[in-house]
Amino acid sequence: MNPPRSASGASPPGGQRQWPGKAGSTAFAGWRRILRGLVPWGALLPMALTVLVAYLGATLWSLRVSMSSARTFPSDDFVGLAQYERLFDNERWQLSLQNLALYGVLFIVATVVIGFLLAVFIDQKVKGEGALRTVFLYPYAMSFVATGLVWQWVLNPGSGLQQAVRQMGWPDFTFDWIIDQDKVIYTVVIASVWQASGLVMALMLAGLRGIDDELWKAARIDGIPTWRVYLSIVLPMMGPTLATVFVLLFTGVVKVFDAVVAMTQGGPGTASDVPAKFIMDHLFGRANLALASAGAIVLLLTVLALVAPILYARSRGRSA
Amino acid sequence: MMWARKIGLITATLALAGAALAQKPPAPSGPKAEVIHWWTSGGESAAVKTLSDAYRAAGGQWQDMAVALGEQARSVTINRMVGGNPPTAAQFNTSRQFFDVVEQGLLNNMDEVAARDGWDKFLPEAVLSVIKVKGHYYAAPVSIHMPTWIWYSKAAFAKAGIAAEPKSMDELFAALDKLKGAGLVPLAHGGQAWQDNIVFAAVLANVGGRDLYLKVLRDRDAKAIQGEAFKNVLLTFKRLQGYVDKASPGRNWNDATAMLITGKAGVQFMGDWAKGEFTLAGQQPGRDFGCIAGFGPSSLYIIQGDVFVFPKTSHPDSLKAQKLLASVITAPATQVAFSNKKGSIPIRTDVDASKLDLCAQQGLAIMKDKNRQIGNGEVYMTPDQNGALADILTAYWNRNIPVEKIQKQIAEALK
Amino acid sequence: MSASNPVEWTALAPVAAAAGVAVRDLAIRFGANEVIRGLNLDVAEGEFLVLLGPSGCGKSTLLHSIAGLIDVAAGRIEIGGRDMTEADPSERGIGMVFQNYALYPTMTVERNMSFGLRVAGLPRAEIEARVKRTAALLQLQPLLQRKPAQLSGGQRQRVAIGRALVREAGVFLFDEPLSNLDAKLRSELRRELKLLHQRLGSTMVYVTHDQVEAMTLATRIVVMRAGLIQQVGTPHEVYERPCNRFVAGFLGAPGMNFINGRLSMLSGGTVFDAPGLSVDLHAYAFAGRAPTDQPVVLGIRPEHVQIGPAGEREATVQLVEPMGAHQVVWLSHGPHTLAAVVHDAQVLSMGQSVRFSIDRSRVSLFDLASEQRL
Amino acid sequence: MKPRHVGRIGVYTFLAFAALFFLAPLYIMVVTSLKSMDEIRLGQLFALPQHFNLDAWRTAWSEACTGVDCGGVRVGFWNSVAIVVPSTVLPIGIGALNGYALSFWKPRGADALFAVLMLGAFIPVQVMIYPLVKVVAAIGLFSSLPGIVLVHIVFSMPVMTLLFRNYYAAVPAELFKAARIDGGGFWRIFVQLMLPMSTPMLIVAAIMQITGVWNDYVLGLVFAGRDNLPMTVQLNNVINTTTGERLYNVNMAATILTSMVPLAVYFVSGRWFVRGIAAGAVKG
Repeated sequence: MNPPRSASGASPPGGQRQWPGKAGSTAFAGWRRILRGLVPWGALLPMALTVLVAYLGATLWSLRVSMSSARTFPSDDFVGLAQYERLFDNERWQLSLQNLALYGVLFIVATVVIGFLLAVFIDQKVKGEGALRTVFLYPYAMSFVATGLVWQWVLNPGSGLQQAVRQMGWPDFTFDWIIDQDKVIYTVVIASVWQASGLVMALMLAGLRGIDDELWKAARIDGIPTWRVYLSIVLPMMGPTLATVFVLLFTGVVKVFDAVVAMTQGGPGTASDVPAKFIMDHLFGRANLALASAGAIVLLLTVLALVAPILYARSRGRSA
Repeated sequence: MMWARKIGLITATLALAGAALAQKPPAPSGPKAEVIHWWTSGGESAAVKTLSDAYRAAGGQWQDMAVALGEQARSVTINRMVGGNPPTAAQFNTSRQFFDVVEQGLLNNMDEVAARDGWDKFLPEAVLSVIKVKGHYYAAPVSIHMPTWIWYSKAAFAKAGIAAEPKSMDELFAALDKLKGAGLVPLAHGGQAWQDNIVFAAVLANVGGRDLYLKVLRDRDAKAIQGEAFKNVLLTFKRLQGYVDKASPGRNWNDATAMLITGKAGVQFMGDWAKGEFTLAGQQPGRDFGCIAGFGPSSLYIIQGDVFVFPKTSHPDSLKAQKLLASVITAPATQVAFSNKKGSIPIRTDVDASKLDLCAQQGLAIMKDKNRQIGNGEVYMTPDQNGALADILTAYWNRNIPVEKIQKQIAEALK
Repeated sequence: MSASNPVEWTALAPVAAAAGVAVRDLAIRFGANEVIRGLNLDVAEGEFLVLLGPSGCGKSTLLHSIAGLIDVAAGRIEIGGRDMTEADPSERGIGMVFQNYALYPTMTVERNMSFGLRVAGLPRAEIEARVKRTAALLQLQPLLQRKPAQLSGGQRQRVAIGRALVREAGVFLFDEPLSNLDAKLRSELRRELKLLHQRLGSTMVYVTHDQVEAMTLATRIVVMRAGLIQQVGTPHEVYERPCNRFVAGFLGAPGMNFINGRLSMLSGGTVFDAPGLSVDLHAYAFAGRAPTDQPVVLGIRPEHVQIGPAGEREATVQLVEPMGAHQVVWLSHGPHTLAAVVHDAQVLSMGQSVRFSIDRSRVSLFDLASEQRL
Repeated sequence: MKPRHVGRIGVYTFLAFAALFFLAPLYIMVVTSLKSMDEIRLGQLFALPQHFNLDAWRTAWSEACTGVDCGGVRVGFWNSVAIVVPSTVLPIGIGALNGYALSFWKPRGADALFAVLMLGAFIPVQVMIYPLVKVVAAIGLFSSLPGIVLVHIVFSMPVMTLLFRNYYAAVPAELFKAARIDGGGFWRIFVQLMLPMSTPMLIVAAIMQITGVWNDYVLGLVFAGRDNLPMTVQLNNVINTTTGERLYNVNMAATILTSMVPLAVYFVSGRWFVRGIAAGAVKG
């Protein structure tokens, strides 16, 4: 009695599942099977259309524009990689890429850790779970334009936390990252973590609640402390949820814009500038469509360089 | 025969305009105008209402499309044009922002209205240089703001023992030192790129003078930029940074003005729109706060204003609407009403200044002298160059970089 | 997987000493309703006690409370002589196997078995020895590096058993471990469990609703219903002398025949009378005095109804259910329908009239109202 | 103290501090919205308002002037609802369909298509606006409700497809094989078997999509056209101004009012988190 194929059953390669031993199929049945084979493709038509026209189309168009000298409107002259050269000796662009890397790592790690902790603690059958969930999720509902402004006030040494704590009796308490060239990006991380960890908590909680209760009982009998169960047993099982969360957060990181504009306008100076803001400034404010498109293409290529190996490993992993 | 027809035409239009103004506004069946603009806050809304009332009085229908923030509004206008559904009129700054749009031939010109209303006679040269492209008038000016007023809180000056209003840069620095001595914040400043640039423009105008201003911004002459005079301007600019409080980075300009209103700070470099915050707080020029346009008899009046452009459209009556709108907003009565609410000064000097506030009257007086009028950076530079300069200046303001390096960077950016 | 070879087992060293379990007037409440009240039970060392009953009778709840997974409202639980009522599951010296195996999906079989020990901080050598020994015991060596997802149902269950065994606990608890397996695999694992019990000699408490498992595995069976113990006894006692009608009906397939009737005194002996059927019960061992006035129920197991020419009574065959090794024959005798089990190869067909007799020495008698055995 | 109780206290303290961190900005927003501008200028952020007034809320809802019209944020409310409903139902439907087709049927080349789609999620939205305006104008939907709904479908497709693809990947293949053996066709299995089973993910997707579309500003501004402008356009007009003066109390009130709908959705969907999510399909 050999073990049946694993639950996730990688299907035979090449799409359609052939059911073995189908008795002599007539021409009609053959034709019907071809038709049924096309149905999945028909269902994916909207997706194919979106990908080809919207995403692929826009990317190619941006690539073409980034090799022209377009200002407000696209122009069809050709300047080769001039825009890219200008991009890479633009100090503000290099700083924005560094900011993005630093912001991305800190933001994703902090949000996943806090989101997971919140989900775990809420999963301890606490009273008032409904209220707590809404408390952690409400920031995601509000537009960052106003909440960003509030965070700017809170973190501003003049009017915010620092002044309040000083008045409460710690005269030399300083918390002025937002006005410090090197530390301002951390303030953007704090506000973004405040906004996004509620969503991560929701997704993680969904994952936790899907775990079979008997697993918990078995672990208790094995004498494994609760925190260790979460760390060594539950967390590894959350693979798919973690993957989804990572992709969601990563797209958020690459496109971060509202948080920076609402809180620091990219300041002090251009210390907290991010690629999306650089692109937006040049796209609209400075009517430089070509440079903005070049920025977008470079941003996309950096993402491709980061994501491609992961996607390749995962797809190879699944078919092994 | 030719003459007869021409005279007939002119009298007919005059009659129409006169009739429109004199009589009770006809039923709003007149030309519909959809206008995109970014005057969205309380005070600004009151100002744009004067325009819409005037246009309705002239028989037109005003459809309002307000979009916050200049960059956003301009992008909506351009996208609407590309999408084939352009507005009747759209706001731009008195700058080169819409030159590309003109190049693409997407704008109707207002030569007829300009000729009839005699725009050349009353418009400042700086404004004309922007709205006239290859001889055609492509924009109707709406307002003239001066971005580099120097505001000061009388209460703070009294507390710091400053008797008279500073008359020169050195007197200003002396006042700032006294303010610092009195424990007040000498210079209230919002640490955002565009506000840093306002301080620079004020220093360039008051310390550099007209010739250097034009050489650097208009001619973008590398020798002048690398020269001693410009180095001194940059050093004075950087010296001002010493008088700013630590919590300045990221602060909005209204919060900086609030420091003046509450007497916590002495001086602020800001445009004449700051009057809106003062009036909102119930303060009056001359009594609670003072306004200085510039130091010295030949101080410059930097012009940064707003215009309306008129996209080409296929709708028949929209050209009529655009012409009516262009003439209505440049009419003296509308200009005075608008300036009063907006805090700017009228685009024409031949207006009755009595109804304007103290500071506006001071501005209008300066504007009467043609060679004290000068455009701001956007008038002489493309948006891209203007932005690049802004990046360098805000970096210099926030970080200590040797001034020679800054001069080289500016020369490089503006070549 | 070929049947295991019994000889190889004896070579392995014995496991930790078995421990007894004592439950003293236990009460368990879920919110408002009381699932178990005033329950007393003793499990001797090395015994294989089966908790048997329909679903919802509280057998799983009792097992989980012994394991410490459910809080006890009142009463005491002792394991190996020590009071464990409030103790944590891991401190009770127990191992447990669950219905859905509850294996850690992301860990290999070897890690599944050793994880608990590693957390408890046992020395590495000791852990490896235990795992090797238990893997040998359950033929798991070839599977040690596989993940649960790559195992069959039977293999997963054996890993679950292995994970319990490595703890070398005094008491092993089983919560319907075989119910997810197919019939053939179930009988195979049942036999392995029995051999395991004889081999290890540890105390086992086994919950099931399947009476075949109960009869084959148990040293003693506890039949439960609605939170109350109906009867405790060896499989033979519970099968042969059910203490009430519920127990009688629950055990045995096909179920016991029940006939309502009354008792009467006839020539010095008691006789059971029902319309068209009377049975002489003078040899029946009455618990107390033989009641003669209230209505009673006579219980006859189908295998005690012998069909054959020498039968005392007449009946016609209603239905025949061939079961391979035996046949179940449904007879109608007057108003009554009786099931009979026929082992020899008699060929019977519908409607055929036959003669049958009842083995009077193995019948049971219950009071109709109280359903208690008389 | 029994160790379990210590654990409980630890849990509650952590949650209390977390709640404090999360609620602080909301506290400031509410307090600011109840203060008069003079009080706000003093900069006492955390101080409670001396005299409590609700004018800011009334102004924000129905009187704040944005340009010539003075209708507050109320003007865009029904427009936003009209945009959100189709822009939630359609993307989720298509996302589920894509996820289902990708997870179970795996037509040749579909995975490559999905990879490009996922890369699309990383392109900053603003860059894609110009070409999309051209395309949407070409099919005549520019400045219209269907236009903005189509744009939302395009921009939400990567995430929606990802959510459902990962969800269906966790569904045991036996379930799908059984349905195929019973002769279920592509659509029948999708509608009768898979959709009813996806309630938990439908909830999560609905929460994310409603929030995303309700808070969108740039797309609504460019594609919806003058008479379908979403509520966020009025909100931005109230809050943002370059040279106008800012009424912070009105800004805060307007923001809270605009986020009422997503907040209501969270509250309602909360209870699904307890029951819905745990309902796995085939066990073991």
